[in-house]
Amino acid sequence: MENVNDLRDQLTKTITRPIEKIVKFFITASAFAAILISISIIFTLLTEAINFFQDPAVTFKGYFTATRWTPTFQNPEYGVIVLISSTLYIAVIACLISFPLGLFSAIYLSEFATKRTRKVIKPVLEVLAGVPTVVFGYFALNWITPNIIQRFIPGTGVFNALSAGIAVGIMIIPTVASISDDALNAVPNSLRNGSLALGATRRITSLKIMFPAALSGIIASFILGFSRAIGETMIVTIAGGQYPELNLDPRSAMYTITSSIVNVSLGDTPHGTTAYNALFALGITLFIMTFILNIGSDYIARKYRKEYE
Amino acid sequence: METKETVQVNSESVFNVTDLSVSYGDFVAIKNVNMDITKNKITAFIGPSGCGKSTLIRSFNRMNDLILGAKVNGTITYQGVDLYDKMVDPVQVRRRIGMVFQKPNPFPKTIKENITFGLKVNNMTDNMDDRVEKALTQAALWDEVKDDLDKNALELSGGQQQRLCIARTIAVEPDTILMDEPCSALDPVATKKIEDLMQELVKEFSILIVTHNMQQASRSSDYCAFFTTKTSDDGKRRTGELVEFNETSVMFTTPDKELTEQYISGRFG
Amino acid sequence: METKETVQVNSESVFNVTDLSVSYGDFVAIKNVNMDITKNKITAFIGPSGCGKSTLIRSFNRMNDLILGAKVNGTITYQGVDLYDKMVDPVQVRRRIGMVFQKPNPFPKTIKENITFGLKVNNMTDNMDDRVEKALTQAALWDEVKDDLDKNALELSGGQQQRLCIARTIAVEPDTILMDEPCSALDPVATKKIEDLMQELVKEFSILIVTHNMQQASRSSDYCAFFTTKTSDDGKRRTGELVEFNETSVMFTTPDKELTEQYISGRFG
Amino acid sequence: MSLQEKIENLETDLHLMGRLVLDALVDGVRALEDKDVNRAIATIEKDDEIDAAYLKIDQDWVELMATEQLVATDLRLSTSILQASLHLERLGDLAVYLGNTTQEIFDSPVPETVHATVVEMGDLVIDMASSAMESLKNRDKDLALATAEKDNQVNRLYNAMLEEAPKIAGNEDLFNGLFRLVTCIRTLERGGDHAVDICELTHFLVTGKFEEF
Amino acid sequence: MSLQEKIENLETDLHLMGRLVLDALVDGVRALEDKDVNRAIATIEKDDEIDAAYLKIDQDWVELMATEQLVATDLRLSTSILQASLHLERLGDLAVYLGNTTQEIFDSPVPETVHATVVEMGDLVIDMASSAMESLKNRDKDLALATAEKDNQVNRLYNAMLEEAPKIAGNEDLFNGLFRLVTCIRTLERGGDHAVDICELTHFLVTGKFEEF
Amino acid sequence: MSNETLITGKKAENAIKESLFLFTLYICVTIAILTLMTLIYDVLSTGTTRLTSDYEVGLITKIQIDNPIDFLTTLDSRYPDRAGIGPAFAGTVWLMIIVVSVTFPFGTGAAIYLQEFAPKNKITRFIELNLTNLAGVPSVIYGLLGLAVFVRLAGFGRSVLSGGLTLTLLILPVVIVASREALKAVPDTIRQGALALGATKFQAVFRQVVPSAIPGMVTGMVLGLSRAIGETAPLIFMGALTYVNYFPDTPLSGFTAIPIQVYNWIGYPQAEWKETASAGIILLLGLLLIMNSLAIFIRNRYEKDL
Ligand SMILES: Nc1ncnc2c1ncn2[C@@H]1O[C@H](COP(=O)(O)OP(=O)(O)OP(=O)(O)O)[C@@H](O)[C@H]1O
Ligand SMILES: Nc1ncnc2c1ncn2[C@@H]1O[C@H](COP(=O)(O)OP(=O)(O)OP(=O)(O)O)[C@@H](O)[C@H]1O
Ligand SMILES: [Mg+2]
Ligand SMILES: [Mg+2]
Ligand SMILES: O=P([O-])([O-])[O-]
Repeated sequence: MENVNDLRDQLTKTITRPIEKIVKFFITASAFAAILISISIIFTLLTEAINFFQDPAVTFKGYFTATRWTPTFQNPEYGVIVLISSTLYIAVIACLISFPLGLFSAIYLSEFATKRTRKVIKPVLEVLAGVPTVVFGYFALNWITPNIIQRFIPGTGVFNALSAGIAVGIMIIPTVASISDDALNAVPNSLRNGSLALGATRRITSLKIMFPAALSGIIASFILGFSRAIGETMIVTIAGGQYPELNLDPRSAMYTITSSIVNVSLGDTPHGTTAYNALFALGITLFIMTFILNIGSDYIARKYRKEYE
Repeated sequence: METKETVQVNSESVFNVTDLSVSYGDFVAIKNVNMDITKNKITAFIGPSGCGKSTLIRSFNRMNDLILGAKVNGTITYQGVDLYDKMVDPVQVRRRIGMVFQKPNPFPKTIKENITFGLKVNNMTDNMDDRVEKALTQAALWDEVKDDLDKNALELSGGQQQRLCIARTIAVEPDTILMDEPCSALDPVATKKIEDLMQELVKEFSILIVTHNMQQASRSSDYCAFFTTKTSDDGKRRTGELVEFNETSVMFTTPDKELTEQYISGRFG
Repeated sequence: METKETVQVNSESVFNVTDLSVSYGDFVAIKNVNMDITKNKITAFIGPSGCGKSTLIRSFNRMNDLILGAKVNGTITYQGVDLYDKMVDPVQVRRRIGMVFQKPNPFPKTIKENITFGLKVNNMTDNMDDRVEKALTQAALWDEVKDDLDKNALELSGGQQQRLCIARTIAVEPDTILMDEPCSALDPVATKKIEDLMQELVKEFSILIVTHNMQQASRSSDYCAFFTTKTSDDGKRRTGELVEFNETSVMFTTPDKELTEQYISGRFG
Repeated sequence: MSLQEKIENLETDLHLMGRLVLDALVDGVRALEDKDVNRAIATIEKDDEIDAAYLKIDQDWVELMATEQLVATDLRLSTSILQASLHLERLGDLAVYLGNTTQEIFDSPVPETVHATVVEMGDLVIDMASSAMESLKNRDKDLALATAEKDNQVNRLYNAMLEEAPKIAGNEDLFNGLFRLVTCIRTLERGGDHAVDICELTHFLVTGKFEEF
Repeated sequence: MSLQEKIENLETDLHLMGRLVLDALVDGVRALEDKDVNRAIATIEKDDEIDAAYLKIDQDWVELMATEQLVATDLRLSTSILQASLHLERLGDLAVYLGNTTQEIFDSPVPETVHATVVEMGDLVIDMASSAMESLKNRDKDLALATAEKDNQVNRLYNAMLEEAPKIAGNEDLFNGLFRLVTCIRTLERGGDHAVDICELTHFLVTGKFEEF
Repeated sequence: MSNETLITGKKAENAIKESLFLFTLYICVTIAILTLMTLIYDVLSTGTTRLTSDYEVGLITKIQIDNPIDFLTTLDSRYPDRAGIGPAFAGTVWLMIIVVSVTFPFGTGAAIYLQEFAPKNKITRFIELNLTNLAGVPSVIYGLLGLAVFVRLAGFGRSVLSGGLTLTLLILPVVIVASREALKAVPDTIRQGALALGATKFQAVFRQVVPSAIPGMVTGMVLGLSRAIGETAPLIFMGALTYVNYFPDTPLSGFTAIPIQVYNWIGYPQAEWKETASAGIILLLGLLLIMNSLAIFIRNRYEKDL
């Protein structure tokens, strides 16, 4: 046996290499960049938004109660409620389309589709999820509106909330379907077998066992879909129009937060004006709305992941 | 169909397996199985990994239907009825022939709901509470959970979960229980409990169990079937075959086949 | 540190464990362990699930360092050196004390790379080919893989994978091999091969093995430690304790403790 | 059946066999004492039952060992049961021998002292066998030791009798060797039996069947 | 050590013990034949070795059973080994008895015929024991059967001798009962030993230690 | 118990409910897929005429755009049949180069730190929460951020660099999350295996874990890029929408990008621009398809190894 002292010398011989330290420093810094990004988002949005509210023409009360959003008018009004309601309106239409279609597609994929079918449909949905929103906008404007909406609902304008909502809905189907499918797949196969072995049919198995077991994941997919619908920009900008007043008619144009941001930035609004600053006030409004939804979805999704790990 | 009624059923046996083989696509997993499974006895399937034990036991309640490409040839009759007859509904078959799986798989619901689920899909909705109690009692779990019926089943220990799975299986009053390595995810203490339970249950049910654990087969089964994989002459295909089917006490003291002896005494391969 | 040099090391024992306890945060997983592990012998740890066997064995090569909140109290000396001395580098410790895990965990690389990885990180880059061959031969795997050294290790069977993991462990020439349920993911045939291999390896290495399988402990170990969980008086905390540490042949014929007897004869709990 | 039950059954069977053997011993000794041929025949007939009990225990024992892994007390108990059954079987043979002897001598004159001593020894053996089984049943180490000590008395009686017998026969010098050789003959006869028993083991090893040759 | 090796070792030990016992038997018979007191003492001394071998086999056997689950042939073999060792141990006792007898009678006159018959029986038993062990070693069922049949000859010699002895003694009627009772005494003495052996089992059961009482 | 239930039973009654349910599912999947098909068909049928046409409109027309390659290299024009996507295509390539060169080191670095080295404390948890949130922040907001930080604060102006960095911020969280998933998918047993052999933590991570996760990380990178390639909204703030009809030559050049160009064209009222826009979309979809196929290829190729 070797000498105790030699052994101790060997065991206490720690090796450190400078390259390891450098790399570690770099990757640590990268991770902390995430915080930096968030801080800069909040900081830039806030500072400019504060400028916005400092304009005497803008009142906090008016921001939330006025029923028109006309920053570039002679007598500008800043009724964000118009934008928020439009945003939610279109988002709800989108959800009405995407939740059932997305969820049922997910159930089909995870519970009924053969391996081969699944192998085809899953990538197709993924491609669908990757299609740029400007394409959906084009599709809404040039195909959905003339071929569907205007044909079946006469009197609809070229720009209308319905068409935009439907297109947004179609856009988020893959998100909902894919996350729900993941959630259903995260449920161990053994539960499915357990149910079938008790003499349950496939329908009962998917509705009574698999669906509840994946519920939190499915809800997370819904919330995330909703958040996506709210933050969607190009579709609503292209197909939703810019009707700056409070209005609940799906056939008419509407004005969402995102499209108003795009529009303000498109115009030659000079830096530092109130209209320009309004961009950031809208930005922070949108940020807060999606922030709450994202965190909520993440919280619920985390919970379901824990269940089967 | 008429002809089936004339089949002479040995009153002792619950399954008659004749020339059974199961393939996955082109691959024959197990072939030429002939055996009669005796009623109210524990029959164990043993053999090296991949010899087709799971494949075979899944044929007894048509769980193989769910596996893409799985194809069953030959016949399994269950109390005289051909299980693979076109008219037979696999859903009904599974109501009569319960199955317990390798890993405990309780539904992520309450203990009670785990049992009532099976009752509901089988339209056994009368006296649900009594049935729940009876099943849990039979599965030797009642005392441990009777005050917590609304607890989530996932909070139970592994052994308790497996007993719950047995409880929900027997709640729907099957005649036969199939078990595919029901203890392999459990520690010895929980395993012992399940084995004791099997001794109780066999008074009322016929039990088929796949086990990797030879000791388990030897100490708890009445009959024992030993399977192994044989390689085809050209060395390309490996197919499971039944080597010996015997009373367990005979199998473990004086097996008929040399191969069995090698396997049970650990000199295999 | 100077004082350590006076420690009287029993030339027979490789580890001396004194008043060891390991906690996870507030939870004491195992406590008051005192034992001497004999050199070139197989020592088995047995006991019911959760009694802290894995926790304990991980203390022998400081794998517990990697677990958040795990804290080791008391001392383990390895050939006279306190393993938990502040100056001791756990990386060096693990080079001397190898570990094999429950599930075979080959790296997703070629067979050869699996072995050379350890050699490289240990700066044993001379005669790599010879070392690879020697390790694989010692692990009784050489004949099976010598023509396929560039095959992906994941294509091996479970038993072969586990032997590969043993090979890569012994390639770096440790003195001791720790094994945490190395056969629990294997079938009996593969298990037998590993057990035979252990008998070969113990001529050169000291082996510590955790096993759920009492038969495995009884048939392959020289010494056996039985642990169990004891519930504190207020019934709130459950802590693992060493009940009996004995020669295996004594433990299984005439155990000192009633509790041991109950456990090994399956009457536990 | 649980392991516990299986072992318990085996032990019960052993003690039932013990009962049979003790009964046979009592019958044998009493038959010899009373020169009661009928009782002697009854004793001999009991041996089949004893042999059957022995066979059953051996068979069950092998089955138990094949199907369960026994350790510690369970293992020691089952080992003791197996070996005790062998001893009981041979005690059964002893009873048969007494029965046979009774049949041979019931009409011969026998020296009173010798006859009395044989009976005394017989009673002693009955007592010892009974205590031995009792000690085994109750895991009573002290009783076992006490019983074993009684063997000294048996040995004393035996040696005394062997010295006495030639005297009774009338010519100590002449008969000493003869008597001793006769006991050797008896001993060798039993030796043959042991060899036969080993042969039975060969048969069992090869065929797995217990059979009396 | 692998299971295979453990069993092989056990079997080797048994056959070594068999060798010891056979040697002792040969010594015992030859000593008796030649009235060779020294050889008789040697025979008796060998018994310690035999007892030690017996003890070792029993201990190893229990350890084997405790640490391995044996089935089928392995189980039957180890069972046979255990039981055979017991028989060998008692054959060893037989050799001791012959040695003791030699010491008692070496200077007494013994009737030639009886003496010759005893030696003949002794040789037969040696032959049988040797063949029995051989059959066990070679798994030779036929040899086992053939060997067992030789016991008839032993029994024949025994019965013939028992009838002959009183005649040799001079008064058939008077001595018949006496001789027969003497064999009973010898038998009962052995019975006591069996009871003692059961007591040893009790001790083993309780303490786990093999010990000669 | 009778055996008849096995044969007759309630098979028929079940069958109706089962089929109805399955039918509903089929409908839903079909609608989901069908819309995609319609979309693609619509784009293709409108756009291909544009890409294959060789008709002349107007008097001055001399540059004939009659094949896809020309469309890729030609400058924009006031006439729909002569408008090429050249500058936008170049802009997109510029953007991609900037995005990849910044995202890859930072994205994988952050992922490796968070998954392998970060202590499990509140700061780490806070970073993680930040990341999930950032991944869900609408892209317009990144536009605003880019506008404030890169265009104004850093003084990069409305340049391709500002655009690239803005898109980097946008997909960084996605790439980090995807890379973390790839690292997470490497079984813990691999790490323990390496450490137990005496590897340092660093060796275990960079020699075993990261190599195993590379395919997954690359896949995540590709998917992140394919998201960046189609992003429109944030680039609007980078001035990409102004009429840019030249190829960017330095990082500080002004630029436009394919989706922006498409958006531009959609906005023109004349019907002919529809075809040109469609042609742009076809190009965009083509690029996406290539990237997605690449991602799927990598995934299928390496997934089974673990
Ligand atoms: N779904 C499947 N598709 C294709 N082949 C399969 C499938 N399931 C099993 N097999 C193959 O069939 C053979 C038998 O498998 P099976 O699972 O029945 O073996 P087993 O005896 O249960 O093994 P184990 O003891 O490992 O559970 C194996 O070669 C296996 O690879
Ligand atoms: N990382 C951890 N953090 C907190 N508690 C832990 C951790 N690992 C183990 N424990 C707890 O410590 C106790 C001992 O665990 P350990 O895994 O050592 O038991 P074991 O004897 O190996 O059990 P098994 O036989 O099931 O592997 C258990 O109560 C377990 O829940
Ligand atoms: Mg299986
Ligand atoms: Mg463990
Ligand atoms: O059983 P025995 O007394 O003849 O050895």
